[in-house]
Amino acid sequence: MRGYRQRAVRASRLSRVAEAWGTLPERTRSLTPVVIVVALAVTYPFYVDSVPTNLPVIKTVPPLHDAVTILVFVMMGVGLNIVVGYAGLLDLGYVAFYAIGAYTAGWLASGQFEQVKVHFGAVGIPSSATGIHISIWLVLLIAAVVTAVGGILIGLPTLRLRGDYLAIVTLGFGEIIPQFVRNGDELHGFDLTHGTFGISPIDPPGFGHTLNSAIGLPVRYDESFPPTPDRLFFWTILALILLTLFCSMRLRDSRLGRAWIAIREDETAAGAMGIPLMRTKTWAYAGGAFFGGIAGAYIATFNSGAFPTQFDFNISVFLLCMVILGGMGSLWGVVVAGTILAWLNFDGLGNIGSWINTTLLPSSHQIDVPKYSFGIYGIIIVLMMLFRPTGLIPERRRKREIEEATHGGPLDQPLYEMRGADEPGAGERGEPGKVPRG
Amino acid sequence: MSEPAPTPAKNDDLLVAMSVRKEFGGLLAVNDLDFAIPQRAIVSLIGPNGAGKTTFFNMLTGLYKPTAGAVIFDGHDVTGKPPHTITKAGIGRTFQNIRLFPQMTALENVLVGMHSRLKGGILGSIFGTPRVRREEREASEKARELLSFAGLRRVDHELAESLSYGDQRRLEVARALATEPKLLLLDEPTAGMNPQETVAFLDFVSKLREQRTIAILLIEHDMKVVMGASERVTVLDYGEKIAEGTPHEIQHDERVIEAYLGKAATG
Amino acid sequence: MKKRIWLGALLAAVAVLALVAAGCGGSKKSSGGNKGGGGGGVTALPASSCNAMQYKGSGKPDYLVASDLPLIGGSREQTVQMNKAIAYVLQQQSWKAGKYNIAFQACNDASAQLAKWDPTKCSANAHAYAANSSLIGVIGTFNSGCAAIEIPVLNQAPGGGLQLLSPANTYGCLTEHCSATEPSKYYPSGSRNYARVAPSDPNQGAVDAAFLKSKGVTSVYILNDKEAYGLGVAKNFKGAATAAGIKVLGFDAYDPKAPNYQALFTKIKNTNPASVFIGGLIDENSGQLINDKVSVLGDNTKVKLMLPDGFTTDSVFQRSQGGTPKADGAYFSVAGVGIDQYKGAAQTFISGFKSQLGGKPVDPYAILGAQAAKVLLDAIAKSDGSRSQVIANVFKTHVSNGLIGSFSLNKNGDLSGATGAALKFTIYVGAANHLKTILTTSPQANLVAAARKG
Amino acid sequence: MALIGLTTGAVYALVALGYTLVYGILQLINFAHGDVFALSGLFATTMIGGAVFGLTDTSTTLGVVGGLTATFVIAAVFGAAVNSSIEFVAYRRLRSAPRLAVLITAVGMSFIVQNISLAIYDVNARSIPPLISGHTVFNISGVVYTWDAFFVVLVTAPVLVLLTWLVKSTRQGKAMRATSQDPEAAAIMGINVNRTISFTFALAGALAGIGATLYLVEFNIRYDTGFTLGLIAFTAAVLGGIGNLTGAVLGAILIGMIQAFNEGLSWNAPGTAWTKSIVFGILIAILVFRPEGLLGERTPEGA
Repeated sequence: MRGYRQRAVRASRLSRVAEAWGTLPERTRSLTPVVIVVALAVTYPFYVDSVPTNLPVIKTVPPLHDAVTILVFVMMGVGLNIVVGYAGLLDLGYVAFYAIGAYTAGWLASGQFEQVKVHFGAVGIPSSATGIHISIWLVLLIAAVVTAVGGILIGLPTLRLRGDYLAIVTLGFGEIIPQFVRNGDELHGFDLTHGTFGISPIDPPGFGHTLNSAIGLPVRYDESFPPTPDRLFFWTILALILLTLFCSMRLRDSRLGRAWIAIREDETAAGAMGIPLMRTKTWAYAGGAFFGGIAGAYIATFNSGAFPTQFDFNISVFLLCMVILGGMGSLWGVVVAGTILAWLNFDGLGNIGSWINTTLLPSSHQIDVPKYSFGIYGIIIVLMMLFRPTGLIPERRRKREIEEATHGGPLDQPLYEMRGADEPGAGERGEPGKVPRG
Repeated sequence: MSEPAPTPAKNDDLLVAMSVRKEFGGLLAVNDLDFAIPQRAIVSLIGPNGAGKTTFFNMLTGLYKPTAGAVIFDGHDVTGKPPHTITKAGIGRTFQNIRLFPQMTALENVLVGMHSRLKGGILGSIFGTPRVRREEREASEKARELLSFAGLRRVDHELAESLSYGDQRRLEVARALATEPKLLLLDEPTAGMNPQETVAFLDFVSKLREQRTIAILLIEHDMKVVMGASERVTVLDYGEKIAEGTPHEIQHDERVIEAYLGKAATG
Repeated sequence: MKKRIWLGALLAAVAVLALVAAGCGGSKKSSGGNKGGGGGGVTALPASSCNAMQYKGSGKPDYLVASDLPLIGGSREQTVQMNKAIAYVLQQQSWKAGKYNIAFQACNDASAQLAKWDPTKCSANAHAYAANSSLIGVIGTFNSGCAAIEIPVLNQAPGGGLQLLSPANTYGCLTEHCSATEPSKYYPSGSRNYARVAPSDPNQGAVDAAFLKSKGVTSVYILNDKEAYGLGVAKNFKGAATAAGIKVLGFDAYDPKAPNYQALFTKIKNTNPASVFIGGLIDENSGQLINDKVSVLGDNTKVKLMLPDGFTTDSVFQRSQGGTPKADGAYFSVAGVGIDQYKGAAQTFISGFKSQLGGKPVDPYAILGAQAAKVLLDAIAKSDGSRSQVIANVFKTHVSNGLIGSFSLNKNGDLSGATGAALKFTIYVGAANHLKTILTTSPQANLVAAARKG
Repeated sequence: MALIGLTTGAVYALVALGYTLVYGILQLINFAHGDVFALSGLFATTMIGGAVFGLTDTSTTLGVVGGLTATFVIAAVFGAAVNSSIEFVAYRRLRSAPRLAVLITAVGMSFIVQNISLAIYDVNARSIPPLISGHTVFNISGVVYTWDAFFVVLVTAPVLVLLTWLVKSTRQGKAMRATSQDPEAAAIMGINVNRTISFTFALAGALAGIGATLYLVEFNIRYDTGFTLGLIAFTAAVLGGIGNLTGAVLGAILIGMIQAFNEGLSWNAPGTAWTKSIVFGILIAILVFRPEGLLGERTPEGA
């Protein structure tokens, strides 16, 4: 009885809290969860080590080092969401942007080019060191711009193509760039990429002595011990992600964002409404590439290296999986799904796998779960496409659309119109984008 | 049609198509068509299915490149220009089978139509500069006006696809008007409408005509609509112009009757 | 309304999470560092890369020693044995190095996606090592490419750098002067922190060249996989072969992911070589490569095939293991002597260690792993417990009658003045789908010098 | 060199046809096709190897012929079963979905099939004993052509002829062509569209099975062989004009030649390390500049 009363009291208290919550202004209400999540994230380095390692199934939360990698991948997912989610352009070679970003950092902040000696704002690098050493903060920006330009260069010839052809072409670029990186150690005798060795080490970020003595910012991330450099890397990527999310949100709600979504919805109509298709699509590429470039450069300085094996086609699909699982175009969906998937990839599958092996399976039949990670992502992709194409947290408009579909919406149109136009003869013979059906 | 509109300063036609021709492979869709739309006129294009009306439309709006011939709009050669350039020059359109952006709200649909009239750049949008914010605010206001002008009330935040069929047609026109066209092309706007909706739509068109400085080119099947709304009618068959004149003249043209009676049975 | 419920739910979830986190924070003291299992005095390395900490000595450990090896992929059999061997050495010393109690943690630098060592894992591990103040030395790596990534990170680690001691790396330029930037770029602090108990590839290149020469080979075509190890050993072999008077007809890369190499070998055939040397790994499409070599150039008695230690295992003949029986007749080389030829201390070790393996034969790499562990533990025993002193002591190592014979480590961290198994190589020939020992030999100094020049 | 190119090209052709057939009927790039190829190939190694037929290089000629023929048939049936199951499980439900969704699903299926191969056959490459003699067919001034290479062409050619006949002249073929032109009209005309599509997938899968067995005669296969190979074959299909059977074969042989010449010539060819880049470079160039492919201008024939 007492238990019941207590419960009732608690329930009434809860309902009172809920009531009070309801009276808060809309803006406060919608901002509160964001603030809480951000606060939890910012303080993560302080409590991560106190989380027990024997939780059921997942064992524990990711250690800080993995958390940094996870966030970098989430950032790439958010970048890809601009291309695939907003503009509806299927990019199967996003890893190319990642590679360009990473190698830009490699070129501009390491001893790779031993022929020259350029120093600009790099911290803790002896002035006698050969190579180009530019401040990582600047390198992040340069990498973003270089990658965006790369995105434009890749986009210009290819964005005229129909959706599935575009997917294939991006896939092609995604395959060529790693091979270029792998073989780029003897381009007419010039060592651009250092081949399979990769570029390593890459300078660490830091703020230098001036800022250190002025406001106590760390001189060099990898020298701050304790607390571990991972904390600094973690807070930095957190800041970068928040910035990315902010930009992505602003872009979505801008004139350009509307144009992207219009193109995704109906390319022909978008063109007829005065949207320059090529230019707008190219901006989507550039925007996605921009953030991919930052992420690539950041993980390069974090890992202190850029290696050709990092840029597998698998990574492109992995990122695509984040966007699909989260819901194409849905920013928060991509963040949540990205965090889950990246955690699975770097940590979770291993932990879950060992849990399965120790508790469910006999020692004679152990499964190496992480080995099948991409099979698992494949299953996620297919299941989502079959049963929940709008993703876990659908974009507002997409969610409405699904509800409509169950009642038989007035428009029996596909989610996306992949062809340039479906009117008779829209892409006539000989024009790019149209291939005779056979 | 009550008040006589002030006569435009320019006397020459708003749009002139000269010997426009379109071939698909071996198929001749539009054969050396000459066509003109006077300033502020309502002109109709009719003809049996497959006569080349929509093809002609698509050439005017840049969706197709003409095989030969030229299109002069408002004194500029727009032949073969991409759609967005033509839209910016002042031709707005609707589609035969409604092509709204289904998962955008009504308001957003109209805002997309304003794209070429807005200036907000990437950086301005990200940083939310006062100029961009003001522009966005004004654009939304104007979009709301357009919606209510088109007779769409309290649907600003409805998804386009959840609107009724008639409202979708209206929204498409509102979206086209948002491009600030001098010439509005309506491709079978009353197709699929019930009689009441058709009547309402005709009222809307005449209101449009009264309140805006705009010419209208109409493709229609419904003879009642054509005869009621337009000042001049052009009849196409097999890609060729077979007749042109006032609605009354057309109604009595033998070739037109033959073309319709001969083929109308199938389509 | 619906939105509010959602937000409420989210809020509740967040609150619960925070409570859990806080609660766990509170319980930390009572559970007393549950991260490591056995430990207490030291902080364990993250579980994402490393197995549970092992410590079976008395009291609490003072310091931690880690191993960094690829525990996924083709070399797993060997690396698992190496970890067992290290733990066995610690067990024999009662988990002590001098007065210090030492715990051990085995870390993995391979990923499932690559099925071999993964650069990102190497980098992540190295940073984790550097940041862990309990860690006083690392035994690893297995692959030279991985070492190239870890050395510079550990070189700048707090406390004057962290010792990396490899039982298996053979890439010469990690330690020896190769160019203006190699090896200096691996040591940004300017002082050394890397040593190895395996002979470097110039030695193997010299042995292979001398062996081919003795077989009457006059010309060779060299292929490599472009990786640190494969390219390195191929270059070393090239230098040694030239010095030995074998004509090098070509030096080419092959793509381990290519579907076939028929065209490549047709091109090679036009140079009419007496032999082919391949710097690569068994995991890198070796079956197809060797098949195509045989089908285009003829069998391995006609055009000799010389394969370095990246291929030297019986799997190279198994179709189901990615190999091919056509490797019969090829020559294989590997550092060390056959397991049955170890003498003295090693013999004792092998018979003792066998019991840990449940009947499996002892792999020569386990002996190298144990030797590395002994060298590192001795260095720790003589130190004051600081990382820099451990490094200094490693470079002063002089072992007499150790597991791999007698040897010192020179200022580069390489074996020097070695006698016994340390600098010996074994040459095998493929016969009836097995490796058959045909020769145990030592490298000739002049050829080693030539091999270094590439 | 040209002969090596021809052999490689012949195998590519069998895979490329699978892409073209499916693309022709659904306008879908079936990413999983390459992986079906790899899985069928691995399955064929089980057939040929110890467990089932136990063929070795010392088997009798009769044994080899019988065993190989049986393997061809079984691998073809296996490939057909896998490929049409994929269609049934995944693509069929998405018949009315946007093409982007189907394409993404295809990528997902590709990974699933690849991981099935991985689960069964692990990471190592597999091969079969040299069943077909490596002796010389002819030797013209040093240019050698061996039986095993010739065998590949010898099997591919009749398969191609048979396929062309099947698509052009049989009832089922006509149904395929009709469906590819206009599924709705085909349905109205009484064609069972679903069955026709299943049939097409089965046909494509059978080609992959045969191709994979042939591939084994010369090369080895591992779980991820299909991905790159599939892309190369797809390039071939695009090069020839996707949807065009003759074009696919021509494109495949051309790609085979380009590859062989790039890797085999001693003059300034970039070499084996760049092959993939060259193939994808061609793919991109074609899609950008001439998306209808080499034979695209002609009225598309076949499925």
